[in-house]
Amino acid sequence: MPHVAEWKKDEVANLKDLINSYEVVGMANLADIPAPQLQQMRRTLKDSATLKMSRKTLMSLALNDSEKAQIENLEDYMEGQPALIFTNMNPFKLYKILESSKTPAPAKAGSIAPEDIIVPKGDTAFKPGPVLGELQKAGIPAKIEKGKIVITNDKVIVEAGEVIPRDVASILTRLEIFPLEVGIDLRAAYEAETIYTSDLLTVDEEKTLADVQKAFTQALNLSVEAVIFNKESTPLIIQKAVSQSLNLALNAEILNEKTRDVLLAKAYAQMLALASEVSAKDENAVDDELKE
Amino acid sequence: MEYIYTAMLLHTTGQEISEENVKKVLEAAGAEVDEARVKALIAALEDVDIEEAMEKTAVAAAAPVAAAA
Amino acid sequence: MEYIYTAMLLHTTGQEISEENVKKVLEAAGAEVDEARVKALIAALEDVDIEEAMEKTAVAAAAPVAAAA
Amino acid sequence: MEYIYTAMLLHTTGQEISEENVKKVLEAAGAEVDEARVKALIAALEDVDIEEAMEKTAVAAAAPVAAAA
Amino acid sequence: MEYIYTAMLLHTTGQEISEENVKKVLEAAGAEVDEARVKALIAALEDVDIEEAMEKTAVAAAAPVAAAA
Amino acid sequence: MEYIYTAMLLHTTGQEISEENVKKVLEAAGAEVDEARVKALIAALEDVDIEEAMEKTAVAAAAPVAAAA
Amino acid sequence: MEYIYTAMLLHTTGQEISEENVKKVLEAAGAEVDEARVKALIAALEDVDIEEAMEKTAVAAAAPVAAAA
Repeated sequence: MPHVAEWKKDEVANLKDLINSYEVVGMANLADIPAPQLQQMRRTLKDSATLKMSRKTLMSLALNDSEKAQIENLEDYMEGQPALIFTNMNPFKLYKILESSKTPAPAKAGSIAPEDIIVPKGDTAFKPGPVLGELQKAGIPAKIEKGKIVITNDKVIVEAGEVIPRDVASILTRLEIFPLEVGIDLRAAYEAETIYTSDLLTVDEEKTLADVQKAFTQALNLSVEAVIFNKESTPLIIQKAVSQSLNLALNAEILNEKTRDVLLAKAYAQMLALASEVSAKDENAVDDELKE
Repeated sequence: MEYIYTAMLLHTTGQEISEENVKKVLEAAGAEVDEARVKALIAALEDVDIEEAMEKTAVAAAAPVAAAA
Repeated sequence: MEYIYTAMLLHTTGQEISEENVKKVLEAAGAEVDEARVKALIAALEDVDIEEAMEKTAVAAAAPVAAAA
Repeated sequence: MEYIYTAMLLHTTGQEISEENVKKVLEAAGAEVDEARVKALIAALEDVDIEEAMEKTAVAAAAPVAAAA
Repeated sequence: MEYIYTAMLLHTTGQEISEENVKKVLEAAGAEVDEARVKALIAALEDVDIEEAMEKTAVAAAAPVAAAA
Repeated sequence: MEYIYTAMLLHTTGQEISEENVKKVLEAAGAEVDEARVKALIAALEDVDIEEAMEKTAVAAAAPVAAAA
Repeated sequence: MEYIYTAMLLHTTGQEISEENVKKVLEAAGAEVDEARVKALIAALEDVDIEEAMEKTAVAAAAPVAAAA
């Protein structure tokens, strides 16, 4: 490649080195990240991953030139302002870290709403003025109430996947609604001949937590039901035994130290209940003690 | 309360809650029998479903339990 | 519950909950008397303060009554 | 409760809840056996569907008490 | 559940829940004894406070009574 | 609970809950294997519909009594 | 659920829930191992406090009991 500048060759060699020395290579999109935030994220990642921005052509060259099988397919995920991330972390963990470091950002005219953008009902900080007209023009139901502009209903102003119009973007920012997220957007990650796309990398922690609880419950259920004794199940099995035994004793009216109070109380309660019905018919049918 | 217990006792043993039976039980229990009250009790019980009335305790009682949960 | 009702009845009339008294009442109420259950009843109630056991339920009992009123 | 546990045990192993069996189990468990309580247990369980009684919430029985909560 | 009833029985009579005792009771109750389950029972009970586990149930039944006081 | 998780795991992967398999999994999980407990586990699960037992709320069993709280 | 059961098993035996251990257990249980799911499991569990989740379950389990009254 005689016509290729020396620095470009160095850069490709450097990228290739990185590709070869890390297990996981991610393709990210850094578009729309303000410089200070990007710096902050680099610092966050410092110990666990290396972020490398470069020209698309150079990254393609490095990927295609690597001996790692299938890695060249990462090319397909170059978007916006692409960058490579190198790490030995589990790619799911990498994705999780990057996602959690994203921060809310103001709406930008022309960007796509990641989810429904809702303007919530309630007071605004605006005094009556021309802003009311702007709100209404943007389709937000607003009126003046007690010297303030108030939004009367929740309003989905941009649906998920739709483009945010210029006037709406400016209104959202003035309302301090920040519907976008900025951060390192990991589009795909390569590890051991496999490419994990971002949809695969999404880890549902809530579901995992629910599954853990479900597994524990199932284990408890099974061990109690099959009467398998262990630390967790044995107290429950004991309670089941005691409960069944008490049920039997109470239902069969067998008096013992555990049942007698309950049975006496039951008789007394029944008597009072019956007495109240009787006295409702005729006060004189019950003695004075019961007439209260 | 002895009148009510007597009625419950007779109800449980399946005996008729008659003047005679009530008196017999009360006397066996060493109670002084008030004829007027016996009559009033029997009259009052005529319209009462004893089983149901006793059960009501359980139900009424069960509610607060649940509430207390 | 006839054994329990009998005990409560005797307690209310201030009689001793003895084998003899329990049997007398049960018989007056037309119940078939099972000696063993009578003995078990008496044994079980020996150390029990019936008044206290009843008192303990006073609230419970009062509620349904009030509700039924 | 040892008498009840004995009954539950015999019921679970499919043995008859007879005087002899109850005594045998209680003795094996090192309990002092009270003949009257054995007889009372058997008498009380005679007409009871144990399976059902075990599973039937003693709510009716326990509830009035519980109601006090 | 025969293993647990046996444990409860021994606990109630104040006997040690040992392999030997558990087997003796189970046999008296006419159960086929599975050594492994006996061992598992005893091992599991080592970490369990039986009294506490029982109390949780028993108290549940009894506590409301006290609550009314 | 390691024995239970092992049983559930084998059940889910469609493997037989045999002594050999249980041991293999437990060892892979770094557990010390207690032969008696393995045997007890298998004996206990023999007549159990695991699928059903896993979903059947165990605690409901304790409910009646606890319910009185 | 085999991945979760494996994690719970390792948690119970006190082993690290690492890629290597998870695979070892799954293979011992005769499961086909999906690398991506192993990785996803580990990433997901990093922020889940299993011990706490179990405790919460125990409490949650107790609640319906009371509610069942």
